[in-house]
Amino acid sequence: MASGHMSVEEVKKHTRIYWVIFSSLLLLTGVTVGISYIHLPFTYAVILALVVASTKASLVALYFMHLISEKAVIYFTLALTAFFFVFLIIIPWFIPWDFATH
Amino acid sequence: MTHAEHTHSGHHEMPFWRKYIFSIDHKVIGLQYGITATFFLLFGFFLMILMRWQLAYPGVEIPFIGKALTETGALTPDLYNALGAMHGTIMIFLGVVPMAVGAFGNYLVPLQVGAQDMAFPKLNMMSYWVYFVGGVVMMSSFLMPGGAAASGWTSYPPLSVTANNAQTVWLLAMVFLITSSLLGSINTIVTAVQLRAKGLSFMRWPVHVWAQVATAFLLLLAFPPLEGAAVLQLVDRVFGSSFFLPSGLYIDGAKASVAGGGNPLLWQHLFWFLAHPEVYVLILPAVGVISEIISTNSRKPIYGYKTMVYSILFLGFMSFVVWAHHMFMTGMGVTLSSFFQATTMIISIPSVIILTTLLLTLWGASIRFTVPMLFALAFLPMFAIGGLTGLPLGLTASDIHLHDTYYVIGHFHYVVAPGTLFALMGGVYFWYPKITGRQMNQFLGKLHFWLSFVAINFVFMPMFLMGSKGVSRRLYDQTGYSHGAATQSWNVIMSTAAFVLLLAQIPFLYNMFTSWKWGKKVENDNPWEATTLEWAASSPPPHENFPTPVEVYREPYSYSPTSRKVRPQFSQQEA
Amino acid sequence: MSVQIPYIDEPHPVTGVTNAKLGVWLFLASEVMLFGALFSALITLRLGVNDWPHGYDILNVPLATLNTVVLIFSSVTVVMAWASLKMQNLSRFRTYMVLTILCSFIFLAVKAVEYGHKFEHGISPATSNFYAIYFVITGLHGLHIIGGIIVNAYLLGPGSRMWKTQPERFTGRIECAGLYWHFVDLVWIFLFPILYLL
Amino acid sequence: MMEQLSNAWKNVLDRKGFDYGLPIDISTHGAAIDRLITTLHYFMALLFIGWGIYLVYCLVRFRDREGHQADVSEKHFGVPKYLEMGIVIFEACLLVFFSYPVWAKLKTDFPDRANSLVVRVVAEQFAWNIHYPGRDGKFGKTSIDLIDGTNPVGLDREDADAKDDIVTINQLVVPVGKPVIVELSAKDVIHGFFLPVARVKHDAIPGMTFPLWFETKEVGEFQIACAQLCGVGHYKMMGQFLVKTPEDFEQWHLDEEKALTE
Repeated sequence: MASGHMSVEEVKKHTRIYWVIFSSLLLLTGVTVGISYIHLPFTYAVILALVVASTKASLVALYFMHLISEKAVIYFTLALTAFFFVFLIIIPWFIPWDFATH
Repeated sequence: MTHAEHTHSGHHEMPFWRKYIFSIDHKVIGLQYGITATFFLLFGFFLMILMRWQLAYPGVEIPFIGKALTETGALTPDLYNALGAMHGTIMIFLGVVPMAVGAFGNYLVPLQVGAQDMAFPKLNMMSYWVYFVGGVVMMSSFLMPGGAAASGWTSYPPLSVTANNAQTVWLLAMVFLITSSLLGSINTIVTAVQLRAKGLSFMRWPVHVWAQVATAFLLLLAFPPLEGAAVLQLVDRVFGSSFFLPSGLYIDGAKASVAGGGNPLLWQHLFWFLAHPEVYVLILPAVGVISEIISTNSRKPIYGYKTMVYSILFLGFMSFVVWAHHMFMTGMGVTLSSFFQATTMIISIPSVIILTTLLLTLWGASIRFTVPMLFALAFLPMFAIGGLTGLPLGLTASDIHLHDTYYVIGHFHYVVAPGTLFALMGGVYFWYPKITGRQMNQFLGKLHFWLSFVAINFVFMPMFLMGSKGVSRRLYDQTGYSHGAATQSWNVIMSTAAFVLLLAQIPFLYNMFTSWKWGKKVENDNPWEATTLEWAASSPPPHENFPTPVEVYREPYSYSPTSRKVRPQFSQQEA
Repeated sequence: MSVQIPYIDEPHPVTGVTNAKLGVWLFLASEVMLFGALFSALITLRLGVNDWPHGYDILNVPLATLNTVVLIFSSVTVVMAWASLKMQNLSRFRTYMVLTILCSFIFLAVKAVEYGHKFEHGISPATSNFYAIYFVITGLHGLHIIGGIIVNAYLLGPGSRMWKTQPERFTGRIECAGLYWHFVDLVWIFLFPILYLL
Repeated sequence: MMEQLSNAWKNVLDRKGFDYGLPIDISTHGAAIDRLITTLHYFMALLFIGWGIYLVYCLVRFRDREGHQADVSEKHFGVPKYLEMGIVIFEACLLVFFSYPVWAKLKTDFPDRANSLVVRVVAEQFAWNIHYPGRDGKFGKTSIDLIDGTNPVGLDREDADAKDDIVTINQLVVPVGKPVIVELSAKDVIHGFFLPVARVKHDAIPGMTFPLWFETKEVGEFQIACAQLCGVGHYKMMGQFLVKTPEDFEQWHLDEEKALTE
């Protein structure tokens, strides 16, 4: 965000957005809980849950954390982190499950 | 500009404990790191001397101190394993990293970017004290009944989970050390990026600053997974969960009473996700230090500064995606191993480029054989050996034979001991006049260098021969194996050389302590005629480093083409 | 102190951020990797066994949903606290900050009820790996909540004196505390469906 | 002490009891591994000596002296670029033509089980338990509940398939010239199954069973080593690795069977 110098009007506009985001987050929470009661097949349930969670997370990051208008140095740090995070999160698929004795 | 007087009065007002113990001055904290790390390096070295005695003369009583350690005076296998684990842990996490990142990074980065201090001075103090507590906790594990952690510095479960309570202490200490590194790395990055002097654009950073920033990013992003893994192992040990324990374990003559369902390989992945970048945490600051020393002492710019910078960044980046080459022998299939072999081969390229760049800097130079330069020059072939011997370990087929043998030990010790440690020792000689205003004794320095250089090669070179024969690492006594017995003579030679190496550090330590008071005073603030900003500060620098703000006028490593004069970054004149 | 650190209240002209803001983002980057490792562990454990339970069968979904709402609400209040300062309104800042801290305590209380319920039934990390990872991730998240309470309480109380002398710097601090708090919320946003709803 | 040191020097210079380089290789796949290791070391030596000569030359020619001036002009050398490209290509070749084929063969190209000797190797602190399926070629049922001092792998002798199973401790006996498939597992902690002379190494990890294979071409008495730190007895966790002629192997098998019925 344009930290430092914002007029009061601008801030006011922001605060209205915050409440809109809040309602969307509430709605999405309802959606994801609702879906869980349907007991979908596991794969679909995972995909849906992750899609909803990612949407919620994006809203928080973009608007509450002001990532929608952040500086390059922050984007750079986060892009780097995101790249390595991907490697971290695929570790489970690096384990040779074929040889596991259950 | 009344800053100067202001500070001086400020200095004297500060009580001793504020100035030297709980100091927030990056220079004092850097020295605190340096002194503590030196202690740990010597201690870790001493542990290895005990182990080397056992390896050379298995089961023979250790002279003088043996009886104080064990009943028979010889090491027991238990104690040997504990010393091995603690040697690795202390050297890496309590010695080399705090020295390279804590001491050199802390002392030099603010000076080299022209800042008055780190961006977060109190955080800086905290990171030192968290490290200190981590060190104390780690050392306290020696007092545990049953001795210190004995599952290797890698702490592979299930061995580590079922080991005695010292392992819990080890994990706790690791959590402290990791936290300290995280705080430090945040500070380094923010300082280097935000507090740059006027005119110091990124591409004017000294190579050492680039190296420290790359290192800080590695620590920042690679350490947390190990912290997570350490927490999981702690919970396994303390609360009896089974994150790393599979079902159907049969330990100590009984079925293990755990829920099971975990996986030992999970630890290995999370561990190496840190521990491979960690290798570059050890080497990158050394490359930075070496670049400064070589450029200054060959009186010419680094060959291809940009290439150097990009190589360092690329090296840091790639170091995150090679970790599983430590795990080729854990059932890895063809696809995955090909990927990790390929990345491993790719990561060798920037290493070669860095080495080539430094070697080419020497072409057309005017080489001054000062003590720091001797260490820097020795670093080049030593780092080459360490790097090259990584190739057979990075290819699965050759790794089948060499994995977990002495070959591996030789490989990484060449990188870290005559590599990083030589670089850091050179760095001590190089920046000593800045820190104290006095030079270290050149004769003692040369004695230290030549003895260390010869001895260290006799310690590590035979490891390649033993490893090629297939001698496994971490053996309390290798003579039970036929190939171990056949190569046992090498152990006698290596152990003797290790002892000589220990003796060779005496002139260094003596030199370091006595020169503080009695060393030759430097005539000006830039005795080596170097180009970077730290030489603009007085020696030793005052609390605020630069009473009047410095300005940067040019790239680092600029020398006059016609005279033997230097063109420092902070000087406007075209000498 | 004569040592002067620039860019503590105004952004650096090139990078456009203050020291603290860059520092907090770097810290959050490392936190991402920390929780990433734990989620990675969770997936590994789950892939490794055939009988991984459904969270909704053994955990209390309504309570967790309540906690989700509480945490989201606290995220709004903390960003509103910052916006109030931007509008030079210290008393409204105080109200929102009090609300934030209140939400944190509600969250912890609900968590305590949940934990207590499990302990009553003799459930611990040793029971199964599902509970083990559940306790570790939610426990670590809980510790982050406690950390947030300490920071926010400090900024509400003694820390707010800075408003009088260095309002810009104080606003920056609130923004940084807010970033951290949003991150804690963000972790929960993933943690909630993965542990409770799948 | 000095005497021991000089003896040690004499030993290593006389190569008493060993040659420099790799140990003998009795496996059919080992030659490819050795070729890779040797090639790599020639390559490394070449690079190292090249760099070394260059370095020494620079140190002499460009030493600081009266009247010598460093040349600070921005130079660009073409040679290093070609050198680096050469290294890249060479490494790629090693990976594709040397390393990959060996690994692919060992991991995917298993010999026919019917024509191979299939054995289970169960590692424990601090011994190697070798489980042979016997004449019927079928492993009997095993259970963790049956493990005790005399039954290290928990073999259920009541099971029909188990009647002729042979279990040895620290003794892996194989016939020369016949492929051997090892099913590797561990009971307690991670061990490293290492046959230096057969260029076989793999971690034995509890909760997992890894298949390995190798084929011998020479008869002899060798050792199994443990490569992975497994605790206090790691250094003495060694076993015999006996490669026998088919006839001797048959005789050994008969002896073991006889011992079973007694």
